[in-house]
Amino acid sequence: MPFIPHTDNEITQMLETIGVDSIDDLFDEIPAHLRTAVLDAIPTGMTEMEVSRLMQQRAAQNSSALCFIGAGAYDHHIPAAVWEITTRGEFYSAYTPYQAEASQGTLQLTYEYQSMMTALTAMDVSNASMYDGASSLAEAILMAVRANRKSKSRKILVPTTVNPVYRKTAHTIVKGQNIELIEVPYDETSGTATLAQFKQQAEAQQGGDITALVLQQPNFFGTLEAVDEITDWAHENNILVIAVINPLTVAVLKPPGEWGSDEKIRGADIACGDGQPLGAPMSAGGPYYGLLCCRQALVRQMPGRIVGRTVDLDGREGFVLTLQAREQHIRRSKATSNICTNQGLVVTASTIYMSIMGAQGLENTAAACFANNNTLVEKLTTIAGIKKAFNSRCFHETVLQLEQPAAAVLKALVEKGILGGYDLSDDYPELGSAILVCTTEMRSADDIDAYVSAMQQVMATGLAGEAEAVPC
Amino acid sequence: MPFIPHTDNEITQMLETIGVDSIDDLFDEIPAHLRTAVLDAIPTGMTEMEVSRLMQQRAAQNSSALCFIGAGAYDHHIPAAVWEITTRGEFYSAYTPYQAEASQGTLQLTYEYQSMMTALTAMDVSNASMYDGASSLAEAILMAVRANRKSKSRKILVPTTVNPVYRKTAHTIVKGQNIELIEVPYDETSGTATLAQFKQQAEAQQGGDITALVLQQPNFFGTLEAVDEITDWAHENNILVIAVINPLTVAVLKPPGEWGSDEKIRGADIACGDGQPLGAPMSAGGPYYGLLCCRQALVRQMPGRIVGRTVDLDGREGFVLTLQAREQHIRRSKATSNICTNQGLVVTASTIYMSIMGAQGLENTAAACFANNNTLVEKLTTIAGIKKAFNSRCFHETVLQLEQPAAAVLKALVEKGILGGYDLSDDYPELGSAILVCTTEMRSADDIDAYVSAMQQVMATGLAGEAEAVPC
Amino acid sequence: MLIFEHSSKGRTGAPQAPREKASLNGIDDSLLRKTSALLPEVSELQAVRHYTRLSRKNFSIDTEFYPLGSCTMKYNPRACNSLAMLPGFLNAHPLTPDAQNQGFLACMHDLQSMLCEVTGMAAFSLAPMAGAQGEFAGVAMIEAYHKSRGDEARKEILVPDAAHGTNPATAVMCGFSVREIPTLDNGDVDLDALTQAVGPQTAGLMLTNPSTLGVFERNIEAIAKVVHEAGGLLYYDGANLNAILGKIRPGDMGFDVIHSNLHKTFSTPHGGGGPGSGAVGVAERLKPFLPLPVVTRENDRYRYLTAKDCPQSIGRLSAFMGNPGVLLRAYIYMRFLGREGMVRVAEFATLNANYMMAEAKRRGFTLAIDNRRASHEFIITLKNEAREFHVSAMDFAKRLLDLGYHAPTTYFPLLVPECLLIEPTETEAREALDGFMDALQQIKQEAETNPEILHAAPQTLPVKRLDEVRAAKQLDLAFAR
Amino acid sequence: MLIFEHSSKGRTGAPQAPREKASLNGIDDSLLRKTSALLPEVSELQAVRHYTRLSRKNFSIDTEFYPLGSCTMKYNPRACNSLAMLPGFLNAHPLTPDAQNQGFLACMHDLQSMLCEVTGMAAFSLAPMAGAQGEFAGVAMIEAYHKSRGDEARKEILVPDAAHGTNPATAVMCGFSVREIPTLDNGDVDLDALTQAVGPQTAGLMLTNPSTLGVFERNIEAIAKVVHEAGGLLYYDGANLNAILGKIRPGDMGFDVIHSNLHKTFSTPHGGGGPGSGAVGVAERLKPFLPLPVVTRENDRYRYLTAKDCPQSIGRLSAFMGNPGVLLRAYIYMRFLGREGMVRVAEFATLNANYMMAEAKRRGFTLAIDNRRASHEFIITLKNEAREFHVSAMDFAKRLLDLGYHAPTTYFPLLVPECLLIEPTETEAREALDGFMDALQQIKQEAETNPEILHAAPQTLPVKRLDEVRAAKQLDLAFAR
Ligand SMILES: Cc1ncc(COP(=O)(O)O)c(C=O)c1O
Ligand SMILES: Cc1ncc(COP(=O)(O)O)c(C=O)c1O
Repeated sequence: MPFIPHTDNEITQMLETIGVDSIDDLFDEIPAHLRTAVLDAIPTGMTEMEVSRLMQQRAAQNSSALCFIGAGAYDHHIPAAVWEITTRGEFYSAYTPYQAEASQGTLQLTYEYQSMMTALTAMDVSNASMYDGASSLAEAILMAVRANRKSKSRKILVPTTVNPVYRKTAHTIVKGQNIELIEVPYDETSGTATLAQFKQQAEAQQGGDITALVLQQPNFFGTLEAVDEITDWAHENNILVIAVINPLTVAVLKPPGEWGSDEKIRGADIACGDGQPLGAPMSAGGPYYGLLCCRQALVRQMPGRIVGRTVDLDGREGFVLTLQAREQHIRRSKATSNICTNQGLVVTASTIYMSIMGAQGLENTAAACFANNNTLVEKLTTIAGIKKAFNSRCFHETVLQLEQPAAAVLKALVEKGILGGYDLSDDYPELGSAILVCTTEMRSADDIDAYVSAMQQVMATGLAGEAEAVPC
Repeated sequence: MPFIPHTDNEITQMLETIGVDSIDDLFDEIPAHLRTAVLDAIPTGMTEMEVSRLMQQRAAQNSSALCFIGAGAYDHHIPAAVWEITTRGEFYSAYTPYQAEASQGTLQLTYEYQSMMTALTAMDVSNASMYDGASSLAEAILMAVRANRKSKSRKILVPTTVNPVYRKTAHTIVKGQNIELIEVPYDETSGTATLAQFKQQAEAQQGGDITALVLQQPNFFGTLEAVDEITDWAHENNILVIAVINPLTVAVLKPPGEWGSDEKIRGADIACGDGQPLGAPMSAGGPYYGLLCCRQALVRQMPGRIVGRTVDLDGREGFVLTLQAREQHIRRSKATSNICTNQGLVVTASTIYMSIMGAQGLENTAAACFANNNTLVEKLTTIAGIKKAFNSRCFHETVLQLEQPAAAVLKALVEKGILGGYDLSDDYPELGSAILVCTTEMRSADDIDAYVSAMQQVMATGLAGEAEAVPC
Repeated sequence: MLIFEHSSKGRTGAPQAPREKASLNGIDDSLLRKTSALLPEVSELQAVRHYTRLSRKNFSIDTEFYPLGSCTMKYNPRACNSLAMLPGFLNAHPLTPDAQNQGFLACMHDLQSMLCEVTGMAAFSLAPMAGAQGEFAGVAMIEAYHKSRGDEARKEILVPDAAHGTNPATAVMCGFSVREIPTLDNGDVDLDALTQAVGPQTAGLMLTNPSTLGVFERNIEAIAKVVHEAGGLLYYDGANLNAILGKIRPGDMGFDVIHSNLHKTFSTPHGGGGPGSGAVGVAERLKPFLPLPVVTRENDRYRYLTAKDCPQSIGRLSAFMGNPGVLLRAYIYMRFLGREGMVRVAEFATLNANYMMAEAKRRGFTLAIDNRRASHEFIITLKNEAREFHVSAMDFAKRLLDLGYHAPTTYFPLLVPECLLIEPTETEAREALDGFMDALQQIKQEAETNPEILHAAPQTLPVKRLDEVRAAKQLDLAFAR
Repeated sequence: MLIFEHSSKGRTGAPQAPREKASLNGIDDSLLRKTSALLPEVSELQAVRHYTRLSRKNFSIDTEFYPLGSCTMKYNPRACNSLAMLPGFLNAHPLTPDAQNQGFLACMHDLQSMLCEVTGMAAFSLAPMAGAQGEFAGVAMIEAYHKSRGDEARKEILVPDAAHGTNPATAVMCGFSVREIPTLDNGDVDLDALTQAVGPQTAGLMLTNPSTLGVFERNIEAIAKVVHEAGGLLYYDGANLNAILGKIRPGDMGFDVIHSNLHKTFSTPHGGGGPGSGAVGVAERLKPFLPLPVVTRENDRYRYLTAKDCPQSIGRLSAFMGNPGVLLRAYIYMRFLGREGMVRVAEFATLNANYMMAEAKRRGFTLAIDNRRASHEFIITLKNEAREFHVSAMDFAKRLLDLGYHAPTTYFPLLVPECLLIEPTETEAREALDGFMDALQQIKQEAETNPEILHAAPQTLPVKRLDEVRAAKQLDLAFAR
């Protein structure tokens, strides 16, 4: 019996102790006519040898094409030490550290994570993680609505330069609470959300009362938002600023805690984003984790777990879950969120990752991503029929407009072993045939050349007729 | 600097403490004219990202054909838990357990290994491992020569059914000590070493004084030796018996400690073999480990480390390296062997493997190997031009004689994704075109059918002309 | 010592990053960071040593028996880890075209089907990233369902008082108000109270069965009838699915929507707090509302359903596919079990719990609910010990740690005073159960003779009892440089 | 508790083996086993828990500073492990045809070349599975060389008295007799004694440089001259190669044959005792005698050389290719380092050792050899402390364990009384070195004021000091059922 240690002898003795004749007797409170018969659609059990073979075959069916897609998940190098330590039984198979004395490993590590995350973002407080970047944006919005007591409108300005799935996810999660997400269009030349557009949308609202705005840096197009002036304007107008960041790029970009020029009210109020670039493999979409930081004043509005440093009976340093009165297991229907299980193990990996990389390692990595994207984009835009959609400097992904249909081009590239980018036509039809192309430090000069030469071949072939032929 | 933590500041301070100006000064006792200039042939250093990519490419160049080769290394299932625990830092990066109190993990595990190995072999004592099966045979021979004080000849009877590389390795290692390995031919019908042949070879020696004989079960051809009658004869003639075993098959075959029929002097005197089938991946040849067991009386002739159970100052159970006076670090030129470093980590894996499998698991695995080989051989021998070389029952490998040249057949099979077996023509030219074909529990019914159908196609094609075309 | 305290200025974990920092020319200076983030500056060895040592300060399934009620701390097979981490899965970008992602999608599709079969639901979405998000999705679907029928007055969700905190919190997140339904002494829901509570305002009832009290809700059919007749829907909190796997299916009990904590029943690791998965299943009528993504199979190929395919979907809950690494582990585990293994999970989890309950009684402990079968867990109440010897459930818990056992869940469910909620799971051998009961009995004796031992516990762990009040008052949430 | 003591009759680690036992029909009954082997009968969880817990009773590089002289306990990069375990390598059968094994063979060929370059030898064989087997191969080649020239009278191998035990043991295994050469107080070989010892009976001299005394043999050129002029060959025991990597090459010093413990210098894990690798390198004249297998490159393809290619080879030392998994790890490590990294290894290993030596002196310890540079290790002698306070090097070692440091090598080399041979390696940060020196100083103070603390150490480990005499007298080498 897989994973069940009982011998016949033991079963008999245990049943005797209980005072029943058979295991089935233990289920006699269940109405007999409801009992499950056979689970036909479930195959019969397998040995580990058989399961291993099955999974190896399945894994081999997945493509190993060179990845130039980003759009929220990034192919970075992860030191081998990170997951070898993370999957040690003591981290891997532990529960939430409710019994603090028996969980100092996880608790201290989480405290270190919080320390690293606040250092990276220049924010005051970090929690111990949310599910992912998209849902952490939703929680950030809920948090802003709770925190901004002076604002009554529950209106949030969200530029369309924010990752479209983040906006969709936020909508799913906050819509039940009467919160309105108001789109702010981007500037077509720069591919950024301008202050003018923000002002215009704010003024369009009756009363002009806006609870918060969202600003993603680098934004979904890879371009850089004017975070300082928008933050200043927001704070002048009692609008909380929610920063959506990539925690790797923030190693070289101005951290959200320093956005804005006014010394007194400087910084975003809440920062969120996806922790994936810091040590989580792409893994078909997860598990990643949502980072969530805020100013000290907002800490009691924070959802999720938070670890604090304290002392034990002997005065020795130790760590505990703290401010639990915010959470569902204490506050129930009045909690800051329903979140319970978070993404602890990925945070473990991420903390080890940040320790090994250090600030210098993160900076070099981020800069390499930037340099590689410049190289790729320069080379690709020499090909006839390809141009940059915007005139701004991009970080490590760039929108390219193609004179051939994007879907067909990407399909042709896949056949040459290149995942060429993310097709923007569904989310941004106004851009025409456009793709978002990403490079990380993992793409070598050879990889970039391979892409360029594949693209040259593809663009030299007329693909217009094939546009229809690519449903999925 | 890879793996070197020193900052410039620290270097300066440390040099100051030492009282020198530069690191180079620390090498001033080395004659200047001998100092190495540049290491031109060594490439420049790589980041982990670069090394990872290189190694992934190299690993991908290796074939993933279905393996039907055995001949001393076997493709068995290894539970994932085995190497995940084995590579925990505490096992992986520990040294030899000379400081017993700080090494109870490795020491207790090794004691458990010794206990499992003696249980499997029915021998009294096991050491903590030798390098591999072949070198453990060499050490077993040296040990037998030391132990059999009544024999002066230093002559060892070794049937040619013993793995040829084992015989070659033993020769390399023992030849410096004036020991003679005398070949005993095998019976051409049964593919086994018969008692008659042993007797004949013994009698052919002047004085008939034989120090020991070697007997492999199952032998290199996969057939089963008449271990009882040969052991009895040996003991009647003051010949020590060295068993070479496969520790997996011994889960179902009579263990060497029970060879022979005479109750009083029953059992092989020394048992050796390769531990690979018990949890070591094939890994292009290693690391595996050599198992080495003996009767109690021979323990002081044992080479290598041995762990004993004892007590600490409080009377609590604990484990230490014992009988160290046999070893080179104490006895130096009079040691039982020069061995120092052994194959500890593989023994760790093997111990965990045996614990998880239990006797039942090993028996089921061994029996599945046997059944699979029967199935494969039955099917292959229905193909015209293929027959069994011997009339005996084989365990999990079988010698097949082909009417096409073996090398060409194997090459043609590889092109169809099948590693079809081991070519015997170099080692046993008298068998003509012959291959040794192995199945483990890993070869499914589909795999076997894939082999059979590939072989049908190959045998249907005339390959005779290609025999020359396959140098490697 | 914190990792920061191993730092030395300028030290790096080379060779883990590009050696040189490429130029950032072209980015406006005002957008750049001025000073490096104050992260640790340590060598790789220092990091490895620090975190290896830290890990050893944790209890875990791999090192201790962990009978934590409601959490299903069963063995996490190592193969589920290593196979889910095969490069083909790890290196898959979430936006890989479906055609290049068939191996992964096939696993997800199979997983959806198996979950449907074992829960008796019509369709599953694997999107939710933990139980609480599964609840969110479920309640949001209930809301969407009523709205789609123009039934907009249903603004209330019913929750039994024994429910997990996520249930009421979720209902509120979805815009509902919450009404609590009392539980009877025998552990069943108060059916009369329920009948009185339902009405045209009722959107649905959230229920765990077996409940968090460790007993099976015997009136489940009557409950379903009451709620359905009032026009409400039935939500199944699948945290306790382990107890009934293959024995009775939530769909057959009348539930309209369920979530399953795959990190409990299907043995994906808890990872010190997560990640989890709260896959949601629905009966036919709720199918159109399932959260995305969902994997479908067409002509032997797999693909993600999109918003175009499912216009009524409640939408997305995450940027991509929930927690695929968790889903893969659950899938692998389910393939290990197979249909026959599923049933055995429930059987032996239940056998272990009932055995321990019988032993607890025999050893003089008071059960929260007596004379009932335990599900896969049961509750001891220490209210007598608390009154007589001034020791609390917390004291028992801390003392257990000293004796090498993780503590059971304490102070949950809230309605049982000084409770220990004990869930052994099916993967523990009898020796572990006996050892734990011996420890509990020893502590009971200590409580009677020398309660100080309990108050002072733990003594053998890296720290003694920690000052939680100070932690909350003198907030220290990040290392200050 | 032994794993056997967790056993329960009939318990298995299913699903790790075929469910049923196939029939063994056809095998003669007399050849079959009668009763099952008494192996543990435990569940997978029990095994995982038992061995996870056991592992935590070890000191290791990953958890403690491990300044074990002569052993080079440096950081074992985790990537060397994970990359060597890629399926393409793990699943390769050793008898895979060369054409299907090109990825692996390419690594081995590169490794041979890099070892040649860094040691200054003409050719390398990776066959030996540890240092001692490398020595065996080397001395066997010396024997074969003399024999090939008809020079059969050379029956003696010279070994300095400071040599490792494997040196004399190896010489004897190869059929030689051993003559010891004394060492001077300054650590150099007694050149006069050597000159007198050599003669027509001299097959060769085995030497470590830097020696096990932690100093560089300054007269190496003179020594080489003496031995070579007498017709002998020079063997380099590469255990201390770490100290001179990229700084001076054994080939340039005049050595004819060397082994390199890849598990020391090239950072493959010690694994609690092994596996290792003792790759052997030779000067041109010994090339024909190299042990097999050796990998060669022809027309951009790699293949194993066979006995047909190398008729004078001393032969095989193992069934297959030595320890490929170890070789791969060493190869990966060397690619990490590259040519510039190699030099730094020696530089920082030497810096660390000299720093500690200076600190030791400053803190009042007696050095075995004063006024010399330390190589990558150095020796403290505690003979004064032993005489004055009746504490031994062993006592210091055990007390260090209590303070969280692995002990240095004790009682080796044999000629220094009460010695601690301390080798920090280049991968340790200064804090670790200082922490260790502080601990040593504390122990010295304890020895002066309260030597009982030392005699009673260790106190904080899983066991106290163990009775080795009893272990050797009342032999208990296997669990008796
Ligand atoms: C009964 C019950 N419901 C819901 C949950 C919440 O699940 P999750 O932690 O996965 O969000 C839990 C988790 O402990 C639970 O026990
Ligand atoms: C100086 C010296 N020579 C030889 C050896 C033997 O090497 P191995 O243990 O790899 O056989 C050692 C190992 O400790 C050593 O230190």
